[in-house]
Amino acid sequence: SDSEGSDGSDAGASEAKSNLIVIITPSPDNVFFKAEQVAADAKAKELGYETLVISHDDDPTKQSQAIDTAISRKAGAIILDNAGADATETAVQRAKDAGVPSFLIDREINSTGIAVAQIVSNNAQGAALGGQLFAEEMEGKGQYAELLGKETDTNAGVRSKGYHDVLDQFPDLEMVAQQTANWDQAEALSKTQTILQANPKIKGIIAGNDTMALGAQAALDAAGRDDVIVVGFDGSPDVVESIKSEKIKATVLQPASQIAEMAVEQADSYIRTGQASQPEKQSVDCILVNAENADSVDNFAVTS
Amino acid sequence: MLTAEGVSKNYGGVHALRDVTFTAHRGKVNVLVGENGAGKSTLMKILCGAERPSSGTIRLEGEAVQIDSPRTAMAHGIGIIHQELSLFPNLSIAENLFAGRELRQRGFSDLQTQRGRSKEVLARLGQSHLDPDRLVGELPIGQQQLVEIARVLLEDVRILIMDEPTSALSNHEVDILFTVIGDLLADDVTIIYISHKLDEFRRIGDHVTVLRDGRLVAHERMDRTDTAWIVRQMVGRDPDSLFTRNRSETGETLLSVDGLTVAGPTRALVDDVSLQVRAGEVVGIYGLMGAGRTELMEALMGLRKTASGTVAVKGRVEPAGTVRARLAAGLALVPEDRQRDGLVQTMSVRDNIVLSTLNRLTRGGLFRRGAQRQTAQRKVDELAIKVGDLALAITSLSGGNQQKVVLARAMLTDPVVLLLDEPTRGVDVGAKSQIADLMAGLAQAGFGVLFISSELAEVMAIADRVLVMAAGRITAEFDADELTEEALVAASASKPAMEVEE
Amino acid sequence: MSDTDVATPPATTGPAPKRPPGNLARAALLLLKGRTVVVLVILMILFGTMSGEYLSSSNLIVMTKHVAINAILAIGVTFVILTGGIDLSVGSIAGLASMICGGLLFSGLALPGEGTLFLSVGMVILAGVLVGCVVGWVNGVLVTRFKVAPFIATLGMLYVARGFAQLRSEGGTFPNLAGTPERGNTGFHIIGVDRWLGIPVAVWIMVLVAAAAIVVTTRTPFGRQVYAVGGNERAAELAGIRVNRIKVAVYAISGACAALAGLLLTSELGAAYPDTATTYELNAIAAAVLGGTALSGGRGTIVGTVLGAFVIGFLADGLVLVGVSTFWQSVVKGAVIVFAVITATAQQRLEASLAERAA
Amino acid sequence: MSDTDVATPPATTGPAPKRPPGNLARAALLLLKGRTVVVLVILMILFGTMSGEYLSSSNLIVMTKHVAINAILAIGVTFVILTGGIDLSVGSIAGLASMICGGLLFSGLALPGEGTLFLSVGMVILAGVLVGCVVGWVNGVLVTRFKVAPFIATLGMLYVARGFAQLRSEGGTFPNLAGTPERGNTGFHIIGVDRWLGIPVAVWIMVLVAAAAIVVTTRTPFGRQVYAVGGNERAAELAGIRVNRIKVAVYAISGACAALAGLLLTSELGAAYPDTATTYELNAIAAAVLGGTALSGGRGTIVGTVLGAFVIGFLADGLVLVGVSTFWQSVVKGAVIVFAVITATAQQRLEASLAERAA
Ligand SMILES: Nc1ncnc2c1ncn2[C@@H]1O[C@H](COP(=O)(O)OP(=O)(O)OP(=O)(O)O)[C@@H](O)[C@H]1O
Ligand SMILES: Nc1ncnc2c1ncn2[C@@H]1O[C@H](COP(=O)(O)OP(=O)(O)OP(=O)(O)O)[C@@H](O)[C@H]1O
Ligand SMILES: O[C@@H]1[C@H](O)[C@H](O)CO[C@H]1O
Ligand SMILES: [Mg+2]
Ligand SMILES: [Mg+2]
Repeated sequence: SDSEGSDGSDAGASEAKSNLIVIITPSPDNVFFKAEQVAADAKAKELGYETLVISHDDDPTKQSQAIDTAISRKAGAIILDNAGADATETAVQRAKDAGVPSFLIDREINSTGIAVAQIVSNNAQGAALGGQLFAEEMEGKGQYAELLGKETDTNAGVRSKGYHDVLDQFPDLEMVAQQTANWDQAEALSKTQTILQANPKIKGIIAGNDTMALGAQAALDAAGRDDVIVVGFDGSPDVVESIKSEKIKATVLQPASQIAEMAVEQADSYIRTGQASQPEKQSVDCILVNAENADSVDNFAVTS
Repeated sequence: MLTAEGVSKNYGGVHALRDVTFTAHRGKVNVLVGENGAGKSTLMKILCGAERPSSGTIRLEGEAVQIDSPRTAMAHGIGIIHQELSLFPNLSIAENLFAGRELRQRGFSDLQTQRGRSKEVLARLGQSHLDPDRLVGELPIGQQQLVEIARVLLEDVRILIMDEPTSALSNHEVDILFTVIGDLLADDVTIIYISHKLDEFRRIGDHVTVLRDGRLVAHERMDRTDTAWIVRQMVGRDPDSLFTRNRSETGETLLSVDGLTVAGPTRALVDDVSLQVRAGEVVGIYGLMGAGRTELMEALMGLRKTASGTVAVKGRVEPAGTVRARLAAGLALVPEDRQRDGLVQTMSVRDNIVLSTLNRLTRGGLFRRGAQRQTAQRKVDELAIKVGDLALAITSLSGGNQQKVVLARAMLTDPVVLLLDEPTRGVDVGAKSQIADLMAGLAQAGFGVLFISSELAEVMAIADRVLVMAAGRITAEFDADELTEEALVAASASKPAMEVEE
Repeated sequence: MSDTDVATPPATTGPAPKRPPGNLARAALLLLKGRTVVVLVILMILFGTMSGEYLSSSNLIVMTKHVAINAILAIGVTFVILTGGIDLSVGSIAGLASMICGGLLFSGLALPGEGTLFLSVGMVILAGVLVGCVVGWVNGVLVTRFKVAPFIATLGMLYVARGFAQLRSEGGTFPNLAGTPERGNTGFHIIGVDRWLGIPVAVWIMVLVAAAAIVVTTRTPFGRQVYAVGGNERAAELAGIRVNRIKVAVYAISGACAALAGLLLTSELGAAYPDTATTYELNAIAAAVLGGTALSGGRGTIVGTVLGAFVIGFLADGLVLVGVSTFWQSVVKGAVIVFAVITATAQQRLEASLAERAA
Repeated sequence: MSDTDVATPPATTGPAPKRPPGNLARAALLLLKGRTVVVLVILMILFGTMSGEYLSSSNLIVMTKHVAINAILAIGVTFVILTGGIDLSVGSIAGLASMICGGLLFSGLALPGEGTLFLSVGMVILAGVLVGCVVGWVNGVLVTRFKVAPFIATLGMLYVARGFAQLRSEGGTFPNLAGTPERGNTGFHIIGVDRWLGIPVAVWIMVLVAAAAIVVTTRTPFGRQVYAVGGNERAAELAGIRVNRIKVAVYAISGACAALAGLLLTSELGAAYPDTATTYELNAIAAAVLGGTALSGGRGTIVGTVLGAFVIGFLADGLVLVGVSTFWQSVVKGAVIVFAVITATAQQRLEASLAERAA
């Protein structure tokens, strides 16, 4: 990947040093991405860059056009939380060919050598934590349902696998429903409602991310079910609040802001040196958040 | 007493009214006559606030009033029965009668009372059998017209305008209407009555006013006039000087129709009609509105499904019965309502003229340069259509010239027989005689011409042969030399016609 | 469009073909008139047999709650369609109202100078509905005063309202609308979450709205004038009906209903996000059309619209419940819509031919 | 809807107010007629001064490429609108075509018995366009034969086509459409990614489609008949035009254009996903309307539509480029649409009053 890096560098160096960093993420209606935007934007400005923040709303076409814009603006680097692994590569490649290096955060793509860096949280490790705690809360038995994230997002698969690596070891834990809610709060709400209808005896719901966990919790509140265990993934402030008020049981905190900042720093050094300072694939471990440490969590970071 | 002073009205290029000063005498029946398109309805629309005049003022009992909407007109006690039915097909009779002035009870509609009052007023019109809850859309237009009449009877109007209120009524219903009018007069209501039926308005009229070509040409006490006088005023000059008669030799039979029948809502609209048109012949169809003449033409042209009967052009029966097939066979129709069926309002004069014959103007699938303009220009010159630029919007032409445009399109299809439905409706006198000349010219050129007219003077002057229709049937046939007004009127009002909508 | 519209009067489709008179035709007509009910019943039987849960009271309640949102939207839209218009902006209006109220509850109203003001939940809801009303009114003014085609006016508003919804929070979500006692703005969850007599409050609200709408459309002069305008605008003009006022009014009503629906969604979710109710306008129009409302105006009933909403909602939930791939949902929904309209046309033809025989 | 449509004949709006005759009015008229161009120019100057890159050839090329997709969709839709119809299904058709071709390239055609068949890219593209054509044809049949209102027919198709698009892959994405030499299906990227003479192939395709459409609408009988059907259907019938055929044809054309647009999108992304082009129908209709096409039919030009697409595209990209919150995009877009139509009405009035004075 080094050779790849230097390839990019030639292209990069051939341009006059650009002072612009373009930050492209999914819709900020998910605090997780809002946090990414804010952190990346602040860090870039702090390092003296001009920024352009665009959200692609998980639409690969919008993303592709946003990347075109970055190219037109001769951006020094793109910080990208992508709109789906498969439908992203061509666009990132196009940026690379135009001498604009991409730094992916949060969501991976399947091939290496196109982006300079792919910085994601350790979803497998995080999912193991979440699964473990869920199993304990369930006392190792009973019916549960799983809400899956966007199929196009590698994280969805990784987390589901991580959960099941743990949960499937408990013979008495029975998954009675598994549906995708596409990371979406409203969709999680209605999906959970129907799941509750089909499986009234359900004891727990494990969600691929926090917005879906919140949706599930809302459905439970509406149905007057305070006996159902909900576990999410992200460590978003809203869920942390919910944990404090003893609704959602736990979530797995991803250092969203930290990851975004790392990406910007690496982009900065790449712009200055034309060299990738780190290997392409990087992952940051996640932290379990539950009633114990909820108070020490602030904006996707544990301030212990 | 109601007066309109110096009222003018333009629609785009059309001068519907030119400086008309009209007076309606209080508590009397003021009859307004004039040929189709003379401007009668337009004047009435202005009096009832449906249209605003381009210029002129309206006075009630002497002082000027601003009538800018139907509401203000009603406020002044002016009510109108519109010529073209303005009802709500999706609402019940009762709701139609009270639309816009619903009866309320603590804010809610008082449907009960509405039904009751509806039954009363319907009974007054001899329609006690009608259920006020029936949808108006389901009624035959005869009864729809009665509903339209009932609407105004419910308001307490001081001035009542009736624009051809009897056009779809049977004679029996007409009698009932006249008794109602009698009652109204007793209550000192002023009535303005528009009709084409001489016998009818001579029966009840006190004063008669004649419009011609948008101008007021005469105003007289009815008893000081006679039919001849009225016709003269309407037509403006002696009919025969106005229209050139076709004198060409008649040749082979071009169109022969046999037992043509068109099914209809209430009865056959066209009932076992047979007729011939020979080359060089101008044949007129006379009848009252609702006789089924338009349906006949539409059936000939393939616009309506025929229940039975055959249509043969130049001796060859045309079985397909589609518009295209009939066009190909050599028929071409100039429709009665050019706005609705004739013109494409969004297109230029040129495009309207060549519309039926586009495929002839192409080479390799594309229009030949200038071909459309040349073709259109040729017809424009030929028919003396008054138009500055062929690219102008069709709507900018006057009624007569619009009519000629439709005629031009029809002629471009090289028809054998031309079908003209009310070709002179709503065009000014000058254009009328021109169109008459054209028809004669066409006959000389060996075409066959079949035309509809509601105007006695016109048919009598133009046609070599006149067929009279009533209630879908052909009730009489006259050659030009044996024609008399009386005979025509009699035939058009013959027994079947009274059964319309009964 | 009206040329091919379901409401095309039989007269213009040429004399209807003669059929053997009698009861068969009448039976068919009855079936056609009640088609929405028929379809609904069929659906319930179908899914009922496929899954035991489907007809359980608890599931019926949940499904009805889902229906409530779309039903309220559709009722509003029905008013507009009855006048011969269309309203594409209801989804966006719902979103805007959601964000306005979300903001009021979450971050309050920044007062010039001292601090922020927090309105009571009641006031907040009122504010939301009012906003919807105003936006609808603007639609109406564009249509009447500026003579913009309803499709365009409301298409433009679809974008504008959605844009403002996003701007309200720069795209973010108002996560927690619980409110606090000291702020005196708790209880927003009541309309979307709570129940009364075992029935969700949202459903009660739908019932109220529907009842009101039925009374207005059938028992008030205004309601009949709405039908009149849609049935024959020119005639309405001549009958002295204030056509423009009526039109403005129906768009305002539609906006208010949309806002209300948006608030129910928000309350249920416990959070306000800018994309609330995107593309719901299509569902609402679909419900109205399914219920027999003619896009050409003048024909349709509130009851029909509500039934239409039930068909769409019970269909979607049913497919999910019996585990049919959710993708079949859109296929089936689309097919049902078209089918419903085709049968509507069939009904019109049949009625015509019967009327003809009656005469 | 036409009652308040931009094409409302001035006659029904009462006598137009008298204006001082002459040049001023004429100048205004000229400005109004060219309003789309005017707006476009203003946009370019505005953004050009705000950002250096905006008018750089490279950016202009990129923006034009973005425009191409919507322009092709809009051209198809324009044909439909010219006949007085509407097509809400183009977005879904684009998605369906995208998935069909994606499937053909990625997993090929499963043959009964032996193995799977891989078509050449040319054939695949042809297949995709054909699919669009057929779906459009179905729309046309629903509208003509079954007398379903265009709005409803295509609304139904919007759901059905999208559903099938998702079913094709059970919601998944076809990740890699590069193809392989041994399968002989490489080169799909050409239409969406490659350039010719420095201009993206997609742009060339748009130019071709536009040119063809211009010739068809202005220089062929078919085109003229399309206008006639939209201008006055009854008159068209009487003039011997096969109205139903024309209608079916325009929906088929619209479908084909939609499919083509979908393929360009897919090729650009190098992947096919079922949500391709969701809600693009609105953008397409907006472009047509911006370009002066009247929803009531009979009025409009291809050139206008293309300009409309440019305005929408250059506006969106411009706002992003200068870093205006993307949320303003929808607000501005909506406002521009409505404004454009209002000016259109103004133009009509002005023309009318000039005509009257001329008479
Ligand atoms: N809305 C309109 N737009 C353009 N021209 C019109 C319009 N209404 C009427 N005209 C024209 O104005 C003239 C007078 O029409 P009007 O209806 O007043 O005649 P009329 O005397 O009532 O004829 P009829 O006896 O057939 O009812 C005609 O040339 C007609 O074509
Ligand atoms: N839409 C309709 N619904 C029901 N009956 C109709 C309708 N239109 C016409 N009719 C009836 O059909 C018959 C023929 O009508 P129409 O007015 O076309 O005859 P016409 O002789 O052409 O009249 P005109 O001379 O005014 O054109 C009349 O009995 C009329 O009442
Ligand atoms: O990791 C992110 C977050 O979990 C977000 O909530 C959804 O998208 C995932 O990719
Ligand atoms: Mg008249
Ligand atoms: Mg007639």
